[in-house]
Amino acid sequence: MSEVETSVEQTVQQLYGCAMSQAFGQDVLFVPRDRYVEVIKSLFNDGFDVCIDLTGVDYLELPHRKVAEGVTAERFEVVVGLLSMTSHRRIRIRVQIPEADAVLPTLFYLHPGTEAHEREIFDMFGIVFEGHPDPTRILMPEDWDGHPLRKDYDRGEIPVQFKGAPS
Amino acid sequence: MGQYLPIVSLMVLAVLFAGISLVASRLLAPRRPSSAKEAPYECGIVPSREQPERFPVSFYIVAMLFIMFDIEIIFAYPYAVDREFLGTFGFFEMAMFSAVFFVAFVYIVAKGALEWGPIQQQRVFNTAVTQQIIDSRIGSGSVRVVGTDGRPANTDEVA
Amino acid sequence: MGLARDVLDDGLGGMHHNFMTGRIEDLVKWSRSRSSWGATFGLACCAIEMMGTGASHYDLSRFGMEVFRASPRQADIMIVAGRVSQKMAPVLRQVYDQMMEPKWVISMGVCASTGGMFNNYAIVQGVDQIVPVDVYAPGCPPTPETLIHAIETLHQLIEDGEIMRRRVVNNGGAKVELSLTNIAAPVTIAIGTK
Amino acid sequence: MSIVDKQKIVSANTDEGPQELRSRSDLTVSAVLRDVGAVLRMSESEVAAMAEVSGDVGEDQTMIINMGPQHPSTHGVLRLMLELQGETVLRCKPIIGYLHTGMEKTGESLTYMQGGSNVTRMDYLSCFNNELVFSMAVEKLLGIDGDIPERAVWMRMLLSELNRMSSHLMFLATNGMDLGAVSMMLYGWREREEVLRFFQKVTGLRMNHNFIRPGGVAADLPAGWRDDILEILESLPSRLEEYDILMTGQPIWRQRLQGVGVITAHEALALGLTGPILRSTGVAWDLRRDMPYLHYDQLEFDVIVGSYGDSYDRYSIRFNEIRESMRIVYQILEAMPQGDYRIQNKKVTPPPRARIDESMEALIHHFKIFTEGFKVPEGEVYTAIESPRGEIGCYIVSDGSAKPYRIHVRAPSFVNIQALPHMMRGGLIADAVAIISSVDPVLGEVDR
Repeated sequence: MSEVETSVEQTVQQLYGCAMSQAFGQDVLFVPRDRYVEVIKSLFNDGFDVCIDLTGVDYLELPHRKVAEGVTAERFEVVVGLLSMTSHRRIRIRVQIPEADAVLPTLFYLHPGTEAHEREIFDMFGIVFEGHPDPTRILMPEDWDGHPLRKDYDRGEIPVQFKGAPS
Repeated sequence: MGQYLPIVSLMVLAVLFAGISLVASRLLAPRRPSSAKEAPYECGIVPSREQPERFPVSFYIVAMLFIMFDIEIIFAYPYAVDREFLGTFGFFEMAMFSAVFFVAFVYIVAKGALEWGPIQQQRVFNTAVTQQIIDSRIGSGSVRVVGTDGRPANTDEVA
Repeated sequence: MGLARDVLDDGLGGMHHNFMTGRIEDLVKWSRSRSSWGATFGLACCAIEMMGTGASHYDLSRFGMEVFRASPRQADIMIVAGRVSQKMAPVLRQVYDQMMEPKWVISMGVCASTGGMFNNYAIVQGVDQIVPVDVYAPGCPPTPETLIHAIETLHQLIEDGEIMRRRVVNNGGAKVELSLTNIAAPVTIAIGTK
Repeated sequence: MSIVDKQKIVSANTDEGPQELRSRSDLTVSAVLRDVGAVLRMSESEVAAMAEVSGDVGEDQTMIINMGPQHPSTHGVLRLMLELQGETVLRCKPIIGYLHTGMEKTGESLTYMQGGSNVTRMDYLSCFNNELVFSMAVEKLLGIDGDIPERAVWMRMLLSELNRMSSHLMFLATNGMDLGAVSMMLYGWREREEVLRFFQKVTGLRMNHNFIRPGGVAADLPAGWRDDILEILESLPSRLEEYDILMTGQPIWRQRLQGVGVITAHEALALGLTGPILRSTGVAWDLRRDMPYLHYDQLEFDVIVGSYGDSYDRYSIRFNEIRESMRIVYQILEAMPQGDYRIQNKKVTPPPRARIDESMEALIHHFKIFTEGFKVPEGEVYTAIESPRGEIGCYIVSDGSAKPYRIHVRAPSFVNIQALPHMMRGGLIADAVAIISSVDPVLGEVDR
């Protein structure tokens, strides 16, 4: 397999003062947590007015992953996918969230469509979105303890009866 | 005496049929009550809040209207059976009777008692904003608009 | 129908049990098996195949399952079609309790039968942890032929009365507390690792 | 002790507490407005107009009922809590999670080879599109998305277009049945069965095929596939005319759908809706044409667009998209090249069975690929394609091992369902049923 040069080159482009890199043809912006809503609002005025996707990633087992310079890699990461229909481009915002206080301001008042996504991230990762109108679980039963998609949450697999099954 | 036989047999049959169907289900069907079966069916959710006793008044109005017009039809049955015997006098009597009800019906429709429609007005969104959104996004390929046959044009009325 | 087969197999010789002297229980069993209505308990991909079985090509109404009744009061067979999640388990139990006797359960698809490929926190590993299951239909999703085969097996079991005999032995398959007066111990439901 | 209390003791608790719709008395006005589905990016006048519609109806006037998980017209296990005043729906809250299968957690413990079989069960009406978006994401990570053989690319387009047709036929069937035209269920399924039999002939399965895999397609097209497709394509137009008369021509059908569940372009973009719902408001956004993938830029087709944003538009859009897909399939039939159907890269594609007995190296590759799976370089990628319900996206983070570190699928139905409160506001319950069926959600991909 041809040695593919690393997908994320290290050219430190700047957009709104945040480090930007490329990933397979899409821009990836590393936004510090305190300028999160402000950068998304400025992107909104730039034409990225549709928030396509909002998801979370738990980097417990990958602390030394490839992250643009000047960004400290934390345990949680919220990934926001924005789409600009006028210029046919996508941009991805990655926000580092420390495990200690997993809190992030909500995007609901700018992109109302993210209400359900944020509830899902709270349900699956335990990241609290302050200002969210309805901060409850969405997928798991209400009295469920633990956040399933965290890496330290065991898969709840019932061992298969026959011997020698691949673990 | 013989002329009343059909009516009597009809009454007996009716009572018998009702009685048997009631008693039979009590005798033959397995009686296994359980609290789940007694509870109202809420699409699988255990009803946690008491169902409100009060129902909106519009249901009541429709019920009353139905009873009124239903009884009107019941009165028409005897006439329908004996119309030759009653002749023109019966016809005009019946016509008068129906006219009274028709006036009531017109009044009801005018008052809007049968207006059951949704509160949501005809939400035709303002085309200026939409057009601006659409124009800024027209891509290269061809676009085919469907679903407009036989429908009023999109008047410029705020949602 | 048992009777018809006797007559067909050995002609008049088999008339020891003809229509005149047939027991009413046979009649009841025959009518129950030939006109059992399914409860729409479509959950996931198996529900699409269940609808496919009910639609024009595979046509379940040939077997008396003319229509899928949505309300459990009018349904006889509950076909659990799809994966049962932890949040859905109490709902499944509630709908099963609200079904009228006699009722049967077909567990359609491997996800309903054993949790299938989703051996994780979210899926109940087998519907028989919640409701007593009579017939398991394998497959992911089972093709309409498999589902019809499962339904026919159940019809045969009903007609032979074998199910009813087994139910009488362990006092009613559903183990539902039977009288309204005494409150039985709540039905213990082993819902995975909650 | 009333029956309800007794009921609570005996069977397990299905009450979801704060996830449910709370009654009006313990809510602030803004919360009520949000529940009513007011999208805050609307203009002040619209919010004001909205306020008087929701108004403060006396508490005892309204009734909160459950259109619960087990309901004939909720297309699966969607639970809607509706606040009704008589027959009119004031507020609606979708409660989901009743089919949560933990697929994203399971995806993290399956290798890239097995990932397709997990993803294909998400949107079980368009299985090929799930597999396609997962395979394209993995190929981008591997860096081989440029050199997938031509035949595999064209086969992928063929199968995903046929899948779009079968999914829209399923929509016609359920939409008809929800609105009372029950015979439409039989007709819709009769056509869908033809397409499913073609899928069974190609992939061996009617659904959940796991046929489109990273690196190409699992097997070649069977002999005589061309006239199978031609047979389907010839029989379909006459039947679509039949359905046109049966449904579109009917005044009852029109009145049940026109002006019901209206959503404006502005609100659709605010909620992030995609697919037929967004196109029904007039915005011509179709990923196949605006951000083309595979060889869609070499094909010639129209993007179907509505103009009123109501259920009737969504119905006619999906109805005509079947015709567009047929047009596309005709073009694919002509342009289908010969050649191998899977990338000849040893590390990704297992060797053919015959070669295993001959060469030791093939045996090693076969063993490594099927037990441990092929390694994917570290990185993260997001790809998106146009599924029958909207934009389906796949976000994969890989840590260099053979299993994805994190896989997230952006499901169109998950977002489209959040628009239900907005469309149902002020309509009747019968309209609510029409609106759910016009959104055409698939709960497998909503709850993942």
